[in-house]
Amino acid sequence: MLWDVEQAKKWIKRLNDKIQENKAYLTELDQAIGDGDHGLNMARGLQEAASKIANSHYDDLGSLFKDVGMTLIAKVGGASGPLYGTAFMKASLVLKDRKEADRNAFVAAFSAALDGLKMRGKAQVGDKTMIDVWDPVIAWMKSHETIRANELVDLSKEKMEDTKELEAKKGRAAYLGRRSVGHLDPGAVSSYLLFASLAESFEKGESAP
Amino acid sequence: MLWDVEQAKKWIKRLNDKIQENKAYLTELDQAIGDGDHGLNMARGLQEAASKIANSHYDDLGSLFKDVGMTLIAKVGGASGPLYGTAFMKASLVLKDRKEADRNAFVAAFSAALDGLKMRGKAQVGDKTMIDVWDPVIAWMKSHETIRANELVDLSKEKMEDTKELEAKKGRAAYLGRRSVGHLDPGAVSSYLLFASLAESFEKGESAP
Amino acid sequence: MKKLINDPNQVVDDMLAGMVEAHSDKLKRLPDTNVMIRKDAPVSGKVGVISGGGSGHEPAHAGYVGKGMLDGAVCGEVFTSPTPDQILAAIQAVDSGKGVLLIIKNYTGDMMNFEMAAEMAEAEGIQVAKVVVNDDVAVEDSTYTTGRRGIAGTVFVHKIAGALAEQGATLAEVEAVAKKTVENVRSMGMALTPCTVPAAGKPGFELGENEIEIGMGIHGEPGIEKTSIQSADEIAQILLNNILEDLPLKEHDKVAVMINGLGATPLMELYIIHKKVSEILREKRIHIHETFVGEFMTSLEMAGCSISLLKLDDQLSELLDAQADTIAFKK
Amino acid sequence: MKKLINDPNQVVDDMLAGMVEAHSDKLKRLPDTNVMIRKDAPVSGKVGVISGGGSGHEPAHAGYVGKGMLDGAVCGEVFTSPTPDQILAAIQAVDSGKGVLLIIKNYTGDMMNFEMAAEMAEAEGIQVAKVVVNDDVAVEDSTYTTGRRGIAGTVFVHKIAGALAEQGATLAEVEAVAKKTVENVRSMGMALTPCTVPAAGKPGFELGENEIEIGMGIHGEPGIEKTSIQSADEIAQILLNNILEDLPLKEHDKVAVMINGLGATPLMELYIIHKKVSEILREKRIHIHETFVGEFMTSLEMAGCSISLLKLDDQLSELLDAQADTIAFKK
Ligand SMILES: Nc1ncnc2c1ncn2[C@@H]1O[C@H](COP(=O)(O)OP(=O)(O)O)[C@@H](O)[C@H]1O
Ligand SMILES: Nc1ncnc2c1ncn2[C@@H]1O[C@H](COP(=O)(O)OP(=O)(O)O)[C@@H](O)[C@H]1O
Ligand SMILES: [Mg+2]
Ligand SMILES: [Mg+2]
Ligand SMILES: [Mg+2]
Ligand SMILES: [Mg+2]
Repeated sequence: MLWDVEQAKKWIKRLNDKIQENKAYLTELDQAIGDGDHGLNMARGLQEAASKIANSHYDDLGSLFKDVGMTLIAKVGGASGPLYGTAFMKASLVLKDRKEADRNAFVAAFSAALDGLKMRGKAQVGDKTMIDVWDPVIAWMKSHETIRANELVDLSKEKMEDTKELEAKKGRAAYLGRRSVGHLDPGAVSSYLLFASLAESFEKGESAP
Repeated sequence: MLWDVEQAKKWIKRLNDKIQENKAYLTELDQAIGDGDHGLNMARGLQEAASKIANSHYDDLGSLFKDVGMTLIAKVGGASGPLYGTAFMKASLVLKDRKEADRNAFVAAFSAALDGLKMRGKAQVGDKTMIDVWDPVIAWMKSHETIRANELVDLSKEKMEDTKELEAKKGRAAYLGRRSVGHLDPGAVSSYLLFASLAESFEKGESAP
Repeated sequence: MKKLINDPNQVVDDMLAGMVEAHSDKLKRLPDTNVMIRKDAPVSGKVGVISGGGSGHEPAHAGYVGKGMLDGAVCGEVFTSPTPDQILAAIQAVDSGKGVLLIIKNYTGDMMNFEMAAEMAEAEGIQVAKVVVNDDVAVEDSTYTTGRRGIAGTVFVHKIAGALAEQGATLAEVEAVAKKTVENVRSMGMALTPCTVPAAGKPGFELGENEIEIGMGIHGEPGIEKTSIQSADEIAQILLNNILEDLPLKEHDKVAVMINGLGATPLMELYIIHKKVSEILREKRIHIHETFVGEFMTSLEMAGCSISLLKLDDQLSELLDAQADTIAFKK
Repeated sequence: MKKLINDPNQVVDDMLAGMVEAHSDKLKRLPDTNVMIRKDAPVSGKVGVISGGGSGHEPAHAGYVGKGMLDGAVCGEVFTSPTPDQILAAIQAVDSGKGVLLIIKNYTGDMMNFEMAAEMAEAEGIQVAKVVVNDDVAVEDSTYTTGRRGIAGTVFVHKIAGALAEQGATLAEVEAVAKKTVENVRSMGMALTPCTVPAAGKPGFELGENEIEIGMGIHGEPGIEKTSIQSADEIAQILLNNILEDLPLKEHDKVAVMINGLGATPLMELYIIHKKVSEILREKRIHIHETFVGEFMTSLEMAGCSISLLKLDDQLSELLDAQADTIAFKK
């Protein structure tokens, strides 16, 4: 099956809905070990991104991803803005001129997004950041011929939950040292929502690549 | 009977004890319709006055009253400092060179004190100030040959309580207008304590003039 | 009560000690008093200008001691007028022979203590003039009562009287310009939260979760009324309406504006208030000569603000613009 | 949440509008941005100096825009780093051809957004240098983690870099002196009460009736530990000890001291803190060149303070003393 512009649009809409729903929750998580704005940041940025793409026509996935990335960079701010923004920008390079993505292109795009996150944030797996969700999820995508919605959501959820026991080494939570243990990483949760909304859109027959 | 330096000293000590006991209460009353410092002001000033006279020898009542007045002026501050200070200063003029006071000298001294209060504060009876206690008490002293302790305490208490229903026209409570009704005037209460401690010292056989 | 203090009864002394340490280039403290004076006082050939009052209003009043403003500030206990002996010491210390102006906020205690000090100083042969600031339109103006309170507008009186004194004017001239300033300045405040006098240990009043007090005084004296929280725009409108009712301004009049924080209000919020204030004044075609936004006359850690408007003529605006070099006000 | 605001999502925009109204003689706002720049920017022949970060730290950073300090301040959402497009707009607006220095507080978000903007500006041929301020000794200094936060000491970097830029120095020289300032400044803070991001609507953390947080960051990030309330002297001692452990000073060394209020702390309390700070430094025979007491880098309406020490050599003290004319810092 192929993943096309319409499906990508639906995904972003879904992701935005999920983020708006969880705005207060993400902010609460960030209040515990950060500065209490992650929900506000993500909600502001995704709202803009969702309405931007809803009102635009795209001939290819690349330009859609680029618009999302640019919007996130310009509207989110904080740490998550440049990170998510860079991820979408890097993916957009892979998806340039593609009307639709097959499994390989899809995985290559998400893999480029992860590379972007790492390049921008310089975090390692285990540092208690969104990387702790992205890295294993992308590795799993790469090694599985079929991207099953339920597996995707389970894995990203599990990895998100695992951040609870980690001690933060990067981002604002790192200032807390040991006191960061016992709290979920807010960016890991928003990343889980990203993959969960992707899985949902696959389930809804919006089809997986 | 005659009122001498020893008895005046005991009165001031008693008054100081009462003020210290009621420091928080007076402050609370002032919080309701003023700025919440009346107990602090009075406690600071009387503590100083009491220890000043405890450590000094006086040949006459005049110099004792002068010391109390000067100490109150220099240590109380706010509205009550100049008022009580002036009252004692004016009384000290009447008591100058007197080793002891008979009824007439005693009443003349307190009457001069009231004149001092009125001159300094320009308040009338009914303005919801300490004058509402002082004025009727001094009038009663003037018209009664014998100053009976129980009558003194009852009258000053009654007049103090009457301030509750008045609308303030002078002092900080005046800013409240009608909202000052329903609260005791803090200075009326400290004045009641002044007369009550005087009455108590009469009762304790420290003798009335 | 959580405060950065040592002993609640020593806060004024500790504060003044810290202040002298921090600003020994500008200020000195008269030994054994709570009086802060200009390092170079008495300034010869210059009228002395003194203000003061209870502490807890910082930077008022010691923050305004320096070239072009006050020569001395007399610091009472928290929210309590200073005593006459202290005021007298200040007068003696700043008088250079040209006399001294006392700038007094209209509170019974301040009035009586400053008056007693003035009498004592005059008995010593020092010329003294007094000006009473009563800018708070939240209180009814009546000769039968205590009258209006002096609040943040007092800072304008310090600035303008201080500037004229610095130019070598006579006591009568300085007094006259101070009175003119008082006649042309109006203020009104409001509070979001109460404040706690350290030695009292608990808040002077209470406000509910969504309650504010309109017309709040700077000592936690209750105001006109308690209402529920409103938008910054509405609050600015209420305060300004009350001011403008009392200080009629016409098109093309020139004013200075002060948006004053009461102690715990973020600058952000003061600027949000000013946005509306400037909008309203623009609509009325009133020209803002200068705007002051910050903490000028506080009330310990109270949250809230006051707005002051000073109607300017050429003399007042020139003196407002004149050089000043104090801790809290520099021009 | 009781605040003087209109819409929690519009606080930054409303604040900047009010700020421009109040200080149009000093500042202008770049159209359609949250960038505040000097009225006379770009100043020809001068290196541009830019800082910025999340809002809620007022007067930082727009309060430091003006002659002798910053050319531009980029104001993010409350506690949220501004975005690269805004920073780029600021760079473009202040560059006179001599290049631009970015003064960045060491937070992941600020670092990434400013870096992206710097890359974009360089791609356009604008010379850009960056200096990262990490003065907060409450956080462990480690290259494996995010490292230390930038807090109130940043204001010294603005002042000193701005003064050298004003003298016409090259970008490399301004960058070097900014780095030297960073190397010589250390800070540490503590909080008595939390603060509430307007759009979040509730406090970022909680502190008990008698609890304080030692090592608090300026965004409500938790600090080193919660303890029960202590005296001002003890708190001053704890903060200063931590600073002095990290910035070894010997007898006769010269420092500048900043006692910074976090937003809701009365000046009175800051001076009480300074009393002890000056006592400790005097005992150690460390010379205080100048003391700054006030609100310089706040955290909305948080109560608490930070102490900063800047070790001075002749160059730094000369630049610290140089003229500056901004809203919040005048010399
Ligand atoms: N260096 C980094 N690499 C990857 N992710 C990071 C890094 N630093 C922070 N993050 C992520 O960003 C999230 C915080 O985002 P947000 O609250 O929006 O920004 P800020 O920390 O600037 O307030 C963290 O929970 C974490 O997942
Ligand atoms: N003009 C006045 N005449 C007489 N008594 C007055 C006058 N003004 C105030 N008072 C008295 O002073 C009391 C307040 O004293 P205090 O709280 O110590 O001073 P302040 O009002 O300056 O804080 C009032 O309760 C009232 O009894
Ligand atoms: Mg955050
Ligand atoms: Mg009182
Ligand atoms: Mg008082
Ligand atoms: Mg943030």
